[in-house]
Amino acid sequence: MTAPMHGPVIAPVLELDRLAVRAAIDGETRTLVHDCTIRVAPGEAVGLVGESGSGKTLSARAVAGLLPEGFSTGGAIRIEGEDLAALSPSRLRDLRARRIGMVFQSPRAHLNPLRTIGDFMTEALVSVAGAKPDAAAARAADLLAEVGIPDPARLLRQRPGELSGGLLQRVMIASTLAMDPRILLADEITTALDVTTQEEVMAVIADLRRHRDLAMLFITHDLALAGAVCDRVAVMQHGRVIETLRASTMRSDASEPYTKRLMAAALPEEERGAGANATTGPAAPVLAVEDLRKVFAVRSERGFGTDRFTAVDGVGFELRAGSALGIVGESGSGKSTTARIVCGLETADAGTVAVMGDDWSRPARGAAERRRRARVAQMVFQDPYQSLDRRRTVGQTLAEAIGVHRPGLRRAELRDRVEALLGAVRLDVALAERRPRALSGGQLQRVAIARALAAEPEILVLDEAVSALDVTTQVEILTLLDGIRRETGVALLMISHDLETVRRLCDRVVVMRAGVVVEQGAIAEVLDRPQAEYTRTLLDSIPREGWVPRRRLTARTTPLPTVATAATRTIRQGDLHE
Amino acid sequence: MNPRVLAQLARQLGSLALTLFLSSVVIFCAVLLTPGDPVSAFAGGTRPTPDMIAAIRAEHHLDDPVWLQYLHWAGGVLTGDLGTSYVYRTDVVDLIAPRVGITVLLVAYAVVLIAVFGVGSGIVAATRGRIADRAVLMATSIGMALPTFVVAILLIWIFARVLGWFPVYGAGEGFLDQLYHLTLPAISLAVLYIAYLSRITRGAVVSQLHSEHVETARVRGIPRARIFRRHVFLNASPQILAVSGATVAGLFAVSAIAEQAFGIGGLGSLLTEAAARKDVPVVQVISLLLVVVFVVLNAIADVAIAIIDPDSVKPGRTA
Amino acid sequence: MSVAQLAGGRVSTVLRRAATRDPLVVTASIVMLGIAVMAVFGPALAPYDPDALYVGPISGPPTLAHPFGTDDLGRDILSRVLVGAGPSVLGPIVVVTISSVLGAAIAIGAAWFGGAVDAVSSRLIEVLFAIPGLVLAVLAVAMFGKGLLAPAVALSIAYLPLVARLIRALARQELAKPYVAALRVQGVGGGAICFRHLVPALLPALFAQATVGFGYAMLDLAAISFLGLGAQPPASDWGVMIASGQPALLTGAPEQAVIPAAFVVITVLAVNILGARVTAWAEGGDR
Amino acid sequence: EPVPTSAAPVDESSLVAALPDATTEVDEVTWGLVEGEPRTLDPAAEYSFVIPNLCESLLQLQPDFTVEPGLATSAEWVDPTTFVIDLREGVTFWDGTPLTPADVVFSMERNRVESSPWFPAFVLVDTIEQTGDHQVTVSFTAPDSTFRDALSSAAGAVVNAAQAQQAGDAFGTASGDILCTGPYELADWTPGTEIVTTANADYWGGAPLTETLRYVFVPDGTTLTTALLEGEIDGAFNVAPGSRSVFESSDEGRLVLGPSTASFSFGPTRSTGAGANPDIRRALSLAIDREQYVQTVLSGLGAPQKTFTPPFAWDGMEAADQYTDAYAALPDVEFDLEAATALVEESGEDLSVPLVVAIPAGAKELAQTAAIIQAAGAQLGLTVEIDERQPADFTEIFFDPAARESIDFVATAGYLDSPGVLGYAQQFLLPPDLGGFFNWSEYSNEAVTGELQVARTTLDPAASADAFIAAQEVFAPDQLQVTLAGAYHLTFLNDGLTGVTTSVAAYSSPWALHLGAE
Ligand SMILES: Nc1ncnc2c1ncn2[C@@H]1O[C@H](COP(=O)(O)OP(=O)(O)OP(=O)(O)O)[C@@H](O)[C@H]1O
Ligand SMILES: Nc1ncnc2c1ncn2[C@@H]1O[C@H](COP(=O)(O)OP(=O)(O)OP(=O)(O)O)[C@@H](O)[C@H]1O
Ligand SMILES: [Mg+2]
Ligand SMILES: [Mg+2]
Repeated sequence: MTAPMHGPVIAPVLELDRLAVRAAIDGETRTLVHDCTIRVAPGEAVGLVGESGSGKTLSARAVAGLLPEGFSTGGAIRIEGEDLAALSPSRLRDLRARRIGMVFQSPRAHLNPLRTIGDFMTEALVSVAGAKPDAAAARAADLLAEVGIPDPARLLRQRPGELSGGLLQRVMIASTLAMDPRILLADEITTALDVTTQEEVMAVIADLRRHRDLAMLFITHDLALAGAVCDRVAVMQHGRVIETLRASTMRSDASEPYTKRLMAAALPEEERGAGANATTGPAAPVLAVEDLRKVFAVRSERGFGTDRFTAVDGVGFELRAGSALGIVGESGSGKSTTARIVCGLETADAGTVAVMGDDWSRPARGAAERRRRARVAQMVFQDPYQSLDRRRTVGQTLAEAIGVHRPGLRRAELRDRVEALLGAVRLDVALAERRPRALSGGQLQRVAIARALAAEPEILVLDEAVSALDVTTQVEILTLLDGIRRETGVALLMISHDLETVRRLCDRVVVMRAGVVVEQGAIAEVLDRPQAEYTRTLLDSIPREGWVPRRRLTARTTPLPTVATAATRTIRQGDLHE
Repeated sequence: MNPRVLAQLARQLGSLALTLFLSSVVIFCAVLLTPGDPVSAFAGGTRPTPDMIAAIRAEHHLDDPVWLQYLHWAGGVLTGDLGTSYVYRTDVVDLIAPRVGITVLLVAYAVVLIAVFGVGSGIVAATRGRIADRAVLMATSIGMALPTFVVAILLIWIFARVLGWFPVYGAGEGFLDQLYHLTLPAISLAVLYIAYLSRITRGAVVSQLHSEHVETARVRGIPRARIFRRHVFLNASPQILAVSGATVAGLFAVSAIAEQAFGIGGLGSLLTEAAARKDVPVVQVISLLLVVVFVVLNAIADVAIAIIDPDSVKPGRTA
Repeated sequence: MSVAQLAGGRVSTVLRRAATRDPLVVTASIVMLGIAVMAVFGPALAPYDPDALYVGPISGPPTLAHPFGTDDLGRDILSRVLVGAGPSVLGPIVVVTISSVLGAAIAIGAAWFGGAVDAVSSRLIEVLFAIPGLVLAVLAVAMFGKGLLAPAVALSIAYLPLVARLIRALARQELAKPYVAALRVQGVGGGAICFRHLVPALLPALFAQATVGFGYAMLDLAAISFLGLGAQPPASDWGVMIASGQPALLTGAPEQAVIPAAFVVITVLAVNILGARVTAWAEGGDR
Repeated sequence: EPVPTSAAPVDESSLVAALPDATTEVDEVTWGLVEGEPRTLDPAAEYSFVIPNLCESLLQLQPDFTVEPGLATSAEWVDPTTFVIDLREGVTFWDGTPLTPADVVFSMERNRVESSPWFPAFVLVDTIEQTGDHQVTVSFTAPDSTFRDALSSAAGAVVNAAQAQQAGDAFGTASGDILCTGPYELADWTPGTEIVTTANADYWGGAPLTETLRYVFVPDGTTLTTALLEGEIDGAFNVAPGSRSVFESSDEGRLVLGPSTASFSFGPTRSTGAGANPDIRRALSLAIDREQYVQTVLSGLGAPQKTFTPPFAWDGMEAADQYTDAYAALPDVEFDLEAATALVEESGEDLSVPLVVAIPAGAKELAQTAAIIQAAGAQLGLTVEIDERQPADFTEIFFDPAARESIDFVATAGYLDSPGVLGYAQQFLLPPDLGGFFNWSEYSNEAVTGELQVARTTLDPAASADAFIAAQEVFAPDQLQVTLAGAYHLTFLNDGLTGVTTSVAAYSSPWALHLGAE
């Protein structure tokens, strides 16, 4: 962003000086954040990235005063030069209320579901700033308009439950603006949104920063996103900020090995689909889906009776032996439903599913038939922890999966087979004794894959199998899957909302939206020369170097109101004193 | 009103009617299954002659097929004819009507106590720090182990033998005197439920206190009291309401014990007495009445929840 | 702490640690153990024949020979309390067992089959839920006469919906988890999923509910005995003892009612404390 | 092993049959009914303490169990089978309509059906007719020595014929009404709550001093005790003897001990099983220490009784001395475990079959009685089980043979509501067709049957007494009821009040006629 506006010697809006966060848990004190030093100048955006559990959230929460009971801090937190530790509680609350705005990952959880948006927007204005309710309502409508919400008056009367995640996130942002904060603390505010919505929200934030001279501490997993929207990026590992880089040049400046590894995983160098070479030679389709349709009965919006909701509508594609097919599309587009029908977890209302010549349109009847199909198609789910029975050890889980198909196996043979499977997903044999709770996300997902491989299937369906994992782990798993595909010749049906993931692994891709296939074809065709408008939007929304988020859906028609920012007001007050 | 709330109301009414119908069948059949001849119950205390037996059987449709007997009975109940007591030989309405008031007053009194002390102590436990929490936890643990009749006899013992501040017998006359008389019975009725509701309230309030939307309010500097009122308690109230329907209905049933112990002529004491005397029609009607109370109170609670939180009846996946 | 540690001869250390960490739960466990011993060995421990009259004075106060005093027929209250532990604990156990087994079976069936089975059983449960337990018990007594059995069976039925509602909800939650879908996709049979995965997942919650139910059943059965509809004299059931000791409260011999009442209260208290712990553990295990 | 006795002994001569008449008016008296709410006030259907104040009998039973004129100025035998009743003139019902012989005929006819509890008094009646403006004549198939005294009980109660016919089935219930001539009139009956009666200003014997007499129902003895001690209730009969000590130390009111015909006993319920064996009954009788029983169950407020016919039943009768002498001649009840054990051995009964004693639920004294029988049985090697039955089921025992099949004994507390010695004897000893309604063990002894028939049909008191005494000598050892103790009539009354009948006569006479302030 631009250089600070008010002279060269200006205190940072936010300064974390060797911040430490300690927790007293079960009588022992553990230090969770050791040394977090970050400086955010007025109007500057600083990205905070790092592996999961490195202490990003705790650091931000320490600033906002939201640490859980029993937590204490060391080092110093300064807001506009004032050390928080030195302030009285009421002054502290006031300072936080007026200087900091915080936006969270899940806006739905952070808004009171029982109160209207209007209530939420005006509450701080009325109870903290002492505004009159009418004035507060008018200002709330203004703020909503500022974040690009088309009909603010109507929205003010609605409750959070009636709004989409993207809208809610904008409401959250608008509400923080009510008190004219100097800095926005944003903790993974777009992680739960799909790419197009993410772009929307980031565009709103970019606008605000431009108009309000708003500083920002932006916590994210997405290095590309951080690079695209921030001025500087701080990298955290094990509770320490290990280095801070200029966003524009971070790829070249990175010196820490961890940072480099992170960059390599998250920012692929124009690397083409790994499966691209598999397109050679048309093999026979193991799976052919045609005209698939699934209608759900949902309770109607009016409250009476049920409505019919078509989740999958006329979907058709083919998966060839040994190849990898990706299905992409925004949330709710019917990807999972399609996969579940293929695996017999859901019954199609119309259309056919043919697997190696057999008709699989209806779920298997009887145990024998189910076992037979299980040997052909297996599935890996998004949440690795939830997809394992938490009461059983890894060994037991795998043994059970093996036992289904080979009932007569002796114990020693069974153990050998379990070890072989663990080896196939490159897990230590010792892990067989552990229960899911004692494993990391990546390890769990490997176990889930090993379990799927137990049946030696022809088809492996992966429903967002890597979305919940952090970037480095994602890459490991994807590499593993690609290796397995090459070794065993299993065909992959890969479901994802992340185009990058699909590009890495698949040779063909199906793009879905609202239950309909909008486009399909070879990876290179679709991703590089998209035909459908929707595919193009999807591709444009992906953060990358030099990316500028743009508003697509609700472009503002009226000019932004001139807002009095905290900065300008300070100056005016200064003028008066002079 | 919000259409979802209206829809909830309509659904409630439908399910209410169905539950009532089914439970009336259950209650009717239960009493039919009673071994022994209702005739002898009706003629209890005298030696019925064959003529009398025939007359009684005819009068009470005892020779009709079961479903017809049910229809007679249910039809009667719907039209306000609740049947005739075997024992008192008067209309069941006349037996029940004068007793309803005192039981309702007793239960209402207990409900006030429960609301004030149960919800109050739950809030204190959730918000006033560890010591208060421990103390309330301790008190409610004991409260949850104190059956109504034990509280009743302890209160009678203390107040009859030692203190004498409150009467331990009868219902009194006139509103204030009745309240005075019902104080101890209401306490004995309320103790267990105070503890129970205190637990529920504490749980609900604590979960709201730790909820993310309350964090948001805190970052925004909203005053504590306001956060508590508008974000914590309001959001906790559906959980409290959800158990209150069953709680109040339960009070009506348990009032039998308090009424018996304190010599109050209410519905509950009539029920026990009627059961002991095998007064089938009375037992049927009171049981049904209690079911109606339960179902209606639950429906009211559900609708209240729907008004506070229309999203609780969110459209979405069925089944 | 693990069993191995316990077996490793460090029982006392482990116990001391537990006692300092959670003294309430340890106390409650000791109380429950005591009650269990009373329930099983009560008749052997009783210093007197509980039904023998005039072993002491009529309504005598506590003395060395009769630590809890004697009742209105000169029977030893200590012996009666000891012998009464069995029936007093048996009733709730019957209630909890029947309601848990039936309730869980219905709930699992409903969650597993869904559709019409679910609709019908849910409605049935709704209806049973609407009839208060005490009323159902009174109805049962009116039907089948007094004694412990009728009210116990009635309470089992009355508590069944509580169990069934909880377990049905949990079973549905569990069945909706991806691991169940994963098992299906693996070709694991329905029976195996149900008994090897679903039931073990529900057991902690079922057990937690059972401890809660035990306390309530104890109170309700005692109340029914108090109303004169439950266990009958001369059974030295605690509820009966409280009821028949009540008149002596007025004549200055409160121990006749207060002592058995204290046993009921202490037992329920201990069970509730343990129940709360079990519940916390069951819920914690979900995460 | 000596048992310390907690209760002080009572001197029989200090029993009070009635408190001095009241002299001052009171507005309202609240009376507790431990028997619970009456099902009906119809005197022909049930007895309760409410009825005698409302519906008078032809003859008036006095507190000392003598019989005086009531609605009838005279009621005498004119020949061995003709009984003439002359009605008091100027008596009106509460609504002002005069009492007529037709009402008397109607009321007496109501008792001549088998379902009436007073049917036994009328078994020998042939016709009942109006024989004058104020006269009714009853003719008999045989002379009946018990009839006159029976008319002092509710068997002789008179109701208004027209009103009773008009009310039909609802007569006497809370929804129907009742119309009688007694000193109090029914004002209001709120089922479950109270029955309110008010003084009958036109009562022929003078209006009572109590303006409103309100009855409340307190079936639980302990609750009644607290209510009395708190002064919430002014008085009650049959208060719990177990609460004697608190009653005696109360500063709210006083416990009055009156003579009574009430007794506690148990008897066989069927002709088979050990219960029907007189040896077993005798053995159980020998194994129960009566002094201890009186102390335990009655807190000393009673006395051992030698046979089922209680002495007070004949206290006011002409042949009282004869009966008293015969009673004195009966052997004292003994406590002899050895003899009892020997009897059990001799009886030849299968001791492994448990004996079942039925008692009504909620009756503390009977629950204790059953426990005592059980303990006695245990000492003899007999297993005794207790079958506590809810009131409805317990009542069934008396009318339904099926209800008796599973039990061997029924323990009861009974009383005689009017003078006469034959009541129990006839019911327990005669064949059913001669009035032995409770002769469930099928006791049959020609001599006893003969003498009892003579006693009933002999109008000469002395001759009748001779016959009864002859029978008693035979049947007493068979213990058809094992009589455990006679109990005094217990009344607790608020200190300011007086004028209440405090003997067992309260069941039959307008006991509140003289009720009022001291
Ligand atoms: N309430 C808590 N109690 C105990 N430990 C906690 C708590 N909150 C966080 N931690 C621990 O503190 C460390 C840092 O957590 P934090 O949430 O700040 O990580 P993060 O960098 O935000 O990770 P993510 O990217 O997964 O959000 C983690 O090891 C976490 O387990
Ligand atoms: N059992 C069901 N009942 C009703 N609606 C359902 C059901 N399952 C799925 N849906 C709806 O069908 C639509 C498609 O769901 P699906 O899970 O296939 O989407 P998706 O593309 O996998 O989305 P995501 O990326 O969020 O996983 C969604 O709107 C969802 O709410
Ligand atoms: Mg985080
Ligand atoms: Mg999905």
